Amino acid sequence: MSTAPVKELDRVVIRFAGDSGDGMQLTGNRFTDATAILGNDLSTLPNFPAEIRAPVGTLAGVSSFQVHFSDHDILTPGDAPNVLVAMNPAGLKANVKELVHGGILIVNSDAFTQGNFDKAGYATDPLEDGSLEGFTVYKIPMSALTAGAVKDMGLGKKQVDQSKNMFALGVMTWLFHRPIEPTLDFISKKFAKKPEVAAANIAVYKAGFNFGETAEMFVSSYRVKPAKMPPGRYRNVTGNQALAWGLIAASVQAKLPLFLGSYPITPASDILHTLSNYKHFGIRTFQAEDEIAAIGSVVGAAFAGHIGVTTTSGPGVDLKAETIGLGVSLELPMLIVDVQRGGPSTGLPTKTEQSDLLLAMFGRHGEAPVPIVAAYAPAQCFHAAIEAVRIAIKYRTPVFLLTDGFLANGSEPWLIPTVDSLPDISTTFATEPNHEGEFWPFLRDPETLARPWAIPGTPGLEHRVGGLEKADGTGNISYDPDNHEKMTHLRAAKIAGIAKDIPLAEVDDPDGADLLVVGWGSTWGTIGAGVRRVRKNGRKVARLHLMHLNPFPLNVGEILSRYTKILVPEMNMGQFSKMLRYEFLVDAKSLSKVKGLPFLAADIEAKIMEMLDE
Amino acid sequence: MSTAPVKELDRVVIRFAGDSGDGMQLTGNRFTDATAILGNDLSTLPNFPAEIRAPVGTLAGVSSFQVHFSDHDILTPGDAPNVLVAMNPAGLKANVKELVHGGILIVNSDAFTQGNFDKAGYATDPLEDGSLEGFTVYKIPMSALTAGAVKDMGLGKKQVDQSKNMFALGVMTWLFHRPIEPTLDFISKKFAKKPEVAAANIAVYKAGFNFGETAEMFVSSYRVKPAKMPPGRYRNVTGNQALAWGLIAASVQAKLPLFLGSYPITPASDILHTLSNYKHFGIRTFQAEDEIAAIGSVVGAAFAGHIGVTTTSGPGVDLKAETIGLGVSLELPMLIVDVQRGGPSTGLPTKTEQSDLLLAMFGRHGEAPVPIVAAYAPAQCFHAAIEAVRIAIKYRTPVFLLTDGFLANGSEPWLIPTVDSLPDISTTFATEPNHEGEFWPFLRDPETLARPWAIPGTPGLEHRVGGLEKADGTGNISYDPDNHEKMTHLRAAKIAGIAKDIPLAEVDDPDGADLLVVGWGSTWGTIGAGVRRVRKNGRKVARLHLMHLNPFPLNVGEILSRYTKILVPEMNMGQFSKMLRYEFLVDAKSLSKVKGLPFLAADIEAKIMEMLDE
Amino acid sequence: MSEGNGSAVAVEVTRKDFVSDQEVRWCPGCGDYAILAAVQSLMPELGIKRENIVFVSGIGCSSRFPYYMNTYGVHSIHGRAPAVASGIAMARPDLDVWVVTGDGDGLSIGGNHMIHALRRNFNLKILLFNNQIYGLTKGQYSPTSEVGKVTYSTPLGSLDYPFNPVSLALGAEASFVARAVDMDRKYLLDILRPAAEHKGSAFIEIYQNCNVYNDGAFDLLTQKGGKANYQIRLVHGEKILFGAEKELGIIFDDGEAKIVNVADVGIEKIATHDMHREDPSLAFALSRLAHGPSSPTPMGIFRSVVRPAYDDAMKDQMDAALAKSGAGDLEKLLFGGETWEVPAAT
Amino acid sequence: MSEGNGSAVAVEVTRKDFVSDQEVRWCPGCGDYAILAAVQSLMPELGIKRENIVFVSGIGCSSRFPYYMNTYGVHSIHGRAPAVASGIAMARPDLDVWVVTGDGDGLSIGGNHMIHALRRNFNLKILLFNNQIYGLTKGQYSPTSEVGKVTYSTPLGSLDYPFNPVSLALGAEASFVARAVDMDRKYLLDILRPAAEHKGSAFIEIYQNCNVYNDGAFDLLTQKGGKANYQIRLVHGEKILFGAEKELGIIFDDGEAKIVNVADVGIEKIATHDMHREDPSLAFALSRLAHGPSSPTPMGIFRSVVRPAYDDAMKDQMDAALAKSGAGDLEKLLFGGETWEVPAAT
Ligand SMILES: Cc1ncc(C[n+]2csc(CCOP(=O)(O)OP(=O)(O)O)c2C)c(N)n1
Ligand SMILES: Cc1ncc(C[n+]2csc(CCOP(=O)(O)OP(=O)(O)O)c2C)c(N)n1
Ligand code: SF4
Ligand code: SF4
Ligand SMILES: [Mg+2]
Ligand SMILES: [Mg+2]
Repeated sequence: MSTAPVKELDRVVIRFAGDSGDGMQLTGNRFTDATAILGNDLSTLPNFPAEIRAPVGTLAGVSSFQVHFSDHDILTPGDAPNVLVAMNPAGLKANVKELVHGGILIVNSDAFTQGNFDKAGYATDPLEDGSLEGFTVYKIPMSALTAGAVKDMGLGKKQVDQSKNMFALGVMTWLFHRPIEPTLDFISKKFAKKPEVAAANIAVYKAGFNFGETAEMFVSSYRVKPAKMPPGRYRNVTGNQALAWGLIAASVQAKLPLFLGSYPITPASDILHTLSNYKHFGIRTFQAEDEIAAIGSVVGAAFAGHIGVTTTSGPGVDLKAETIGLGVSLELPMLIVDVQRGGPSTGLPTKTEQSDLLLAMFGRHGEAPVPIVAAYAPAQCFHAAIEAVRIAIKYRTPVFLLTDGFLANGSEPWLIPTVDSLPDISTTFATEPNHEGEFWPFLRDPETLARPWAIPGTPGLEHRVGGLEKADGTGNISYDPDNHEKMTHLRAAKIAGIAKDIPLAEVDDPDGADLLVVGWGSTWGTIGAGVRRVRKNGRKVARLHLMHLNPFPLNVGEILSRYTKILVPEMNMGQFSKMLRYEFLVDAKSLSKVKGLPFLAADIEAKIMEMLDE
Repeated sequence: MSTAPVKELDRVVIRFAGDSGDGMQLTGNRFTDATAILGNDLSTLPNFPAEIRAPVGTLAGVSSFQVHFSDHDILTPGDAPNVLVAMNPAGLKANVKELVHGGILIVNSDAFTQGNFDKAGYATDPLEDGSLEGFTVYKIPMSALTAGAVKDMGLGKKQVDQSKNMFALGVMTWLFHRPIEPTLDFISKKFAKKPEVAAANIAVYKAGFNFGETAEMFVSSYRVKPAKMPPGRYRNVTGNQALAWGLIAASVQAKLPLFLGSYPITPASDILHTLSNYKHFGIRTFQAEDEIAAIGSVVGAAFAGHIGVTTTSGPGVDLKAETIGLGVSLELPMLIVDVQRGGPSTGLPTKTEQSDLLLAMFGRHGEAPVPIVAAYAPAQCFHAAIEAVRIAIKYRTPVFLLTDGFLANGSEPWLIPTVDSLPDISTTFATEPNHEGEFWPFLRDPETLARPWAIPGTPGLEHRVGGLEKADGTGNISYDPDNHEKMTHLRAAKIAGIAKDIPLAEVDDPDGADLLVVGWGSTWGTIGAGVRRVRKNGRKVARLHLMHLNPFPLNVGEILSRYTKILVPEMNMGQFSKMLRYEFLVDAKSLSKVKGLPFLAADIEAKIMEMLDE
Repeated sequence: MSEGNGSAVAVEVTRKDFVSDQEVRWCPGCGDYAILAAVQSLMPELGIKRENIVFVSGIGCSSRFPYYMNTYGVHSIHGRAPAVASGIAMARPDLDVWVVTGDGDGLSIGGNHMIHALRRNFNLKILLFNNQIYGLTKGQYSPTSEVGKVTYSTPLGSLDYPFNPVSLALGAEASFVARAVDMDRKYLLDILRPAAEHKGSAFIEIYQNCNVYNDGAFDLLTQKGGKANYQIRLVHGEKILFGAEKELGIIFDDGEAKIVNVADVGIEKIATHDMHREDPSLAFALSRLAHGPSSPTPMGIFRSVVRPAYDDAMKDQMDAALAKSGAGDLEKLLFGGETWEVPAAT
Repeated sequence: MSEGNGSAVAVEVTRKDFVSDQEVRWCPGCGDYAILAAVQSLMPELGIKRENIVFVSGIGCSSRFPYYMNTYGVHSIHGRAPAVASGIAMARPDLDVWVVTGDGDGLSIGGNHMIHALRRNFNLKILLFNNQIYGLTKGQYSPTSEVGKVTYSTPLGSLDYPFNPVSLALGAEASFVARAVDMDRKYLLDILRPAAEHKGSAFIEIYQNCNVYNDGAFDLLTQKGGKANYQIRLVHGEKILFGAEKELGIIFDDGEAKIVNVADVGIEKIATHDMHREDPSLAFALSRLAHGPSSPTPMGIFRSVVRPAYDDAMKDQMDAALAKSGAGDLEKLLFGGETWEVPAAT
């Protein structure tokens, strides 16, 4: 049994790094799930190349997974890792520059061969050349130990090699006192049909764990106490999963079937994958031939009375533009989910960015306004999805729901809401003529300006809708100039009017600051962490984070007017700041980061301090 | 011979109105061409339904053509007609409300039948019920007179009916002292292969002319002297024609072949049609299967060393979004011409609007900036096209050229430029390695930031380009975070830097006004006319009209800062005013018109006066 | 209860019930009128309630069709009708969904949705109005125009080799493929009727005269004597014969179909049409007898086979999932799997 | 003049000259490697200068191909490779243009550009890497996946009836249509060589193993004995036979192709392959012998006929216009037609 002492830590950032074939995402996810169950607060950041399996051993092929966990509430996946697990030289080289000074480095020493040095571009062996001084380095011959653990189990060389990540996971499980059961369960389930593979993986995992306990290599092991979190039942979720479940919940709460028409694209595909499993919730998923067909089918489903949803990323949004415009013209409820990634063009498909905001606002010909809802944390994608569907249904309009690669793949513990606590977002279909014995499909509700939703199968309400301009009321084709202007204003007023139906914005300003940081989307956690640090420095700063980006809550202008300095951090070139500027004529300064990676809390802190000192 | 006295007028607005099958567009165009040759200044406004031949006799089927001509320079097709030619009751009903008080009304009395009253929704015969008091009404049985003119020429009833517009044209030719030769020539050429049809049309045309001269019906005829215009050779052109010719000129001046990949769409198709006739200029025109293929072929042609151009309208721009983003990423020269029409969706396809500006700015995922050039008058489309191609070639970038339905179909006299006066916009292809014996496709010109254009066929410069992020310099695929940020900034800086390479904006402010009217695109003429009127009222107003919308000329901010009031008239809901607001933080007020029709000078005048009096 | 509400009178449904109140806005003489009349007259025969019928179209002259049908309808955007219609079909298997499209709408910009709809075999009746021209945009050539066509966009003649829509549909695995012509209402109805009853996608190419931009394109088939001499009418189970005296016929020879004089080969050699043939090769070979209506052209139903419709299969899959897992329970979903409890602080 | 510049040495071009300096980033074991090697080894044979060759692709694992060829290349966007390539072909008839695409890229999102490119018959060599899966997006089913395929997006099995890419290409009027498999380099080259020489569009479906997401999809054909027993290799002018002892063969019977025991019908009844047949019916019938590689599958060149290529016809039309009207004169254009002079004020 290990004699290593146990140290208590309040938070740790661990990064797993290796080849894209090394299973780093799976390792990270397993570690995270065990951590979640232990009751730590946590936040994760996966990072992987666009190729399925980029060349083995090269920098281009490095895949990593960072998890930040703590005994208190945290907001980000952490700026810099305290612990780096490097499965090969490339994984080391690509990540070691971010490891904190004095941090722990665990390497698979078997992978530190001349061939791998060459591939990674190391002139000398980093384990020997002194370049890693300043870190606590643990060299573990994981490949050999893995092979030893499954020696008699009849696995092929490739299979053995592919399970060495389980060894690393075992070591880390021991080192950080994580429970082993969840991982054992997971392996058994995953390989239920291949018991020999399950057995081998379990053997390797346990070998890793036992290695930690028995090898007397580690000077201490570490414990991070559960975080004091609001009471209730929790689970760990990624943004994509929360979003998919939010859509299911929206369908239940609207009492309407959900139709998903989608075309696979990174990083949105998982929403399609997840929803495909819930047919018993009455959810139809359709993988179309392209993005245009996907949203075309959504228009049809919406006309037919379903909640039509399409999920995609930037390139797909481009393609859907014309059909979204049709949706605006037909005034049918539907949802466009854009999981943003690095652009322009194919760009950085597996990396995160917030650069589709103005596309969502303006990316259709003609005057075609649509509401925009932006999720701001992985678990919060659940509620954002329900809210977006609520608006779509109530106002009979396409709605954009923006998330991004960081939210989509990142995870955090989620206090599961009870179904009772979810809003009723149901609606009524038209069943009767609404105008002197006739049915007028464009006779609006005077309050919401929404038009009636009369679905096929309803006798007496047969009607035709189309993309040509329609006469106010009857909906018949109309080329009348005044009518066109009227309809254009009505469509705009309907969307603008949603402002009355969303909560006022709440500014976080305990100290009466002069500087306001305004954000949207996934920067929520990092801005929060940055603001905390500034306040810890004893300086005043206020923050505002918006979920409704079109229309804005009614009080945003008033809030902005209270501050002399406004800072808008965004993972783009300043798109949201443009919106604040044209809407409120305030001198919103943009803090831009376009690296395919989230901000660090330090980035935000530094910029705030700079502006405070100006 | 007519004894009617001749009156001199300084300007006249005539509107021809009838069924879409009545040939009103042709009649208007013929009258216009004869007017142009006479040396009047002029401006035209065609207006027709989206259906090919909307139902005969109904309001929906009315097609009209307005021409404004004068002995001085004019800027607009005229707010209200002085003369209305109505070929049927529907044509009368749809247009008479705009005829000036005391105006002349010429009707085909044969069409004023009970059946046609019913179709047009007239309860009583408007020619008899006194509702036309206040106008000078001429009732001419045109159908009968037409039939008489061709009695022995063996035409079918339908053919006879279809030539009655020639009778109206003949009458108007006489009434306004237009030359008859151009129309005789035109008819002979048009029906060269059907001499009997030509003869009949000529007979009818002459019959109309002679009717005017001999019928002693008209109290006077009218003459409008030639306008005092700058000396030189003129021709009458529509915006689409001028644009097509501008592209030909750009090809000649760039010494590069032009490749047009397009898909038909109203109101852009005529550019494709026109260019299809100039194969001997080395111009390739390709009607693709859709807009995406059209611009796809343009990317290919640009890669291969041609000037790639695609022409479309709003719905087509939507579809091209993703490929424009590819063009931004590949940094290849290409031109996207958007002839804007009424939106959203199919909207009002034959009407005008300026509602694609923010689409051009932001309608692509990721940070994908492109320059925008906006033409402002029909003939000026020629120069706008050359300028847009110049920027595309010099900066290796997709460029948007915005026009609209009003510019596209409207016409005006054009002082033809000599070829010598056109700019040299040629470029050089890369022919040699540019970096230590290698060819780096993304090694930029330090001044323009443009990358080298190395076309296939050049030995030694073989290279691959793609939509994934590229390493600065080499252009190899790169997922490096810092490189992505650098490239994003470089792409933005390249476009922003064009500002140094375009003329400073010139403000028209003779009197030192407080109010500045800022416009773009086809509102140029009307804003000019409105401003003139205000100044005639003795009030001060300044104006600025921009052709370069991204980037802006360097001095725009400075100009705006000089005025306390800024008015931005646009045929949309305030898109350009948003751009001025976010860019310069000025309180630009929007004057919006979204009726599918151009502003009237009176609209502009009224709003300026209102703001001046505020 | 007031009088007159009590007794349910069986009202006979007629063509008029399917005529909407919208003014028809095609050019006088356009072939679209005849097709509209035929479809309106077919509707009462089908015994499907008006409210359960949806017509979906794209953009083009032909695509104005839904406005004139007193049913539910969507006039969508250019080329996307099959996609929109597929969404309706999947969402609502209880509805009867028709697609009306043109040669430009359905084969040019919309070609991809068309071929995918056909392979998936959605329950859609697809009427492709082929006038071999772009009508609405005023006369450019289309993917079915003959090579060398002079139009506004091709003043020196088009260069494109056209699609044969029937061959394309067969290559795309269509389960029902037919061809008709606007002018012959009776024959059109003979084809529309089985199409309406077909489970899955029914693709019907309808030759339609655009008298403004491509007048007379189908004269060879519709002129006097054209029906007998230039329409090779396919009748299931019957010998494929045509000509005034049925003196011409079709044989299959070495992998292709050929026109022969019956007298030369003998009637027994003449092929018998088999529209239910699983293998589409026979239908495909027949489709190659003419490439455009410029020679004797096969008409009628080339193929009609049974294959599961996508939307039906989707419904079955959903029903099976429901049967297996029971109706979804949101509470169970959210609280199932790996969760943990954070106790209230004490 | 310095030494060494004077003498032109005839350098032998080899496969290596076509290998770019970019690291190949496919998964180890991916079938794409074999195809890349084959194409690189074909290039020197063609005698076309490297700088006159362009490879164009869309998005997908397969679409990374151009990066690895030391020629000109464009890695475009998903589905649009044929469109981009067509622009290059039209602009520059002097170039040799290749398209590399996948079953998702070329048949799902890019299906329309594909069928239009084929009917227009651009001078393009189109290599469709069919692995019956979406590789790059990590394993969703594709339009060529078999019905019932369990993937991430179809956990209960896919419902789509797949395309037969060869049938689709034939239905779209393709002038050259072939099928090969990644593993057999020699046979692949036997097909690529005539494809490279074909005037117009050459469509080659290449079965490609994705060992990560769809491993073994083509095992039936590539396993031991598979070549003989499950590949029906089409050879122009030869009887269509297969099986270890060539004991099986193909006959045409009543409009379709059938597999028979040669012994049962006699060798003289066995069909002779004719890839140059004008009528595509024969090729189509052969394509129907298998629907996916789950039974004996015809391989080789189904069709190779001569039809004018669009880009060649475009060039002819331009040359003719030039010959007729002379080189365009801008001054004449601008000042021609109806113009008038405004004299300088005196
Ligand atoms: C995205 C888009 N591109 C182009 C158009 C213009 N457009 C409208 S209809 C049409 C073609 C019509 O041809 P077809 O489908 O054959 O119908 P027809 O008018 O002949 O019945 C085109 C190109 C459009 N409305 N939308
Ligand atoms: C517009 C757009 N939609 C979706 C994607 C995502 N995507 C990339 S490749 C691909 C499919 C790849 O399948 P296939 O063409 O068969 O190529 P493979 O990877 O199997 O070689 C998809 C859906 C994209 N890049 N762009
Ligand atoms: S243009 Fe042709 S297709 Fe269109 S309505 Fe007129 S006749 Fe019919
Ligand atoms: S995912 Fe499949 S197709 Fe893609 S590189 Fe890997 S093995 Fe090849
Ligand atoms: Mg048509
Ligand atoms: Mg694939």
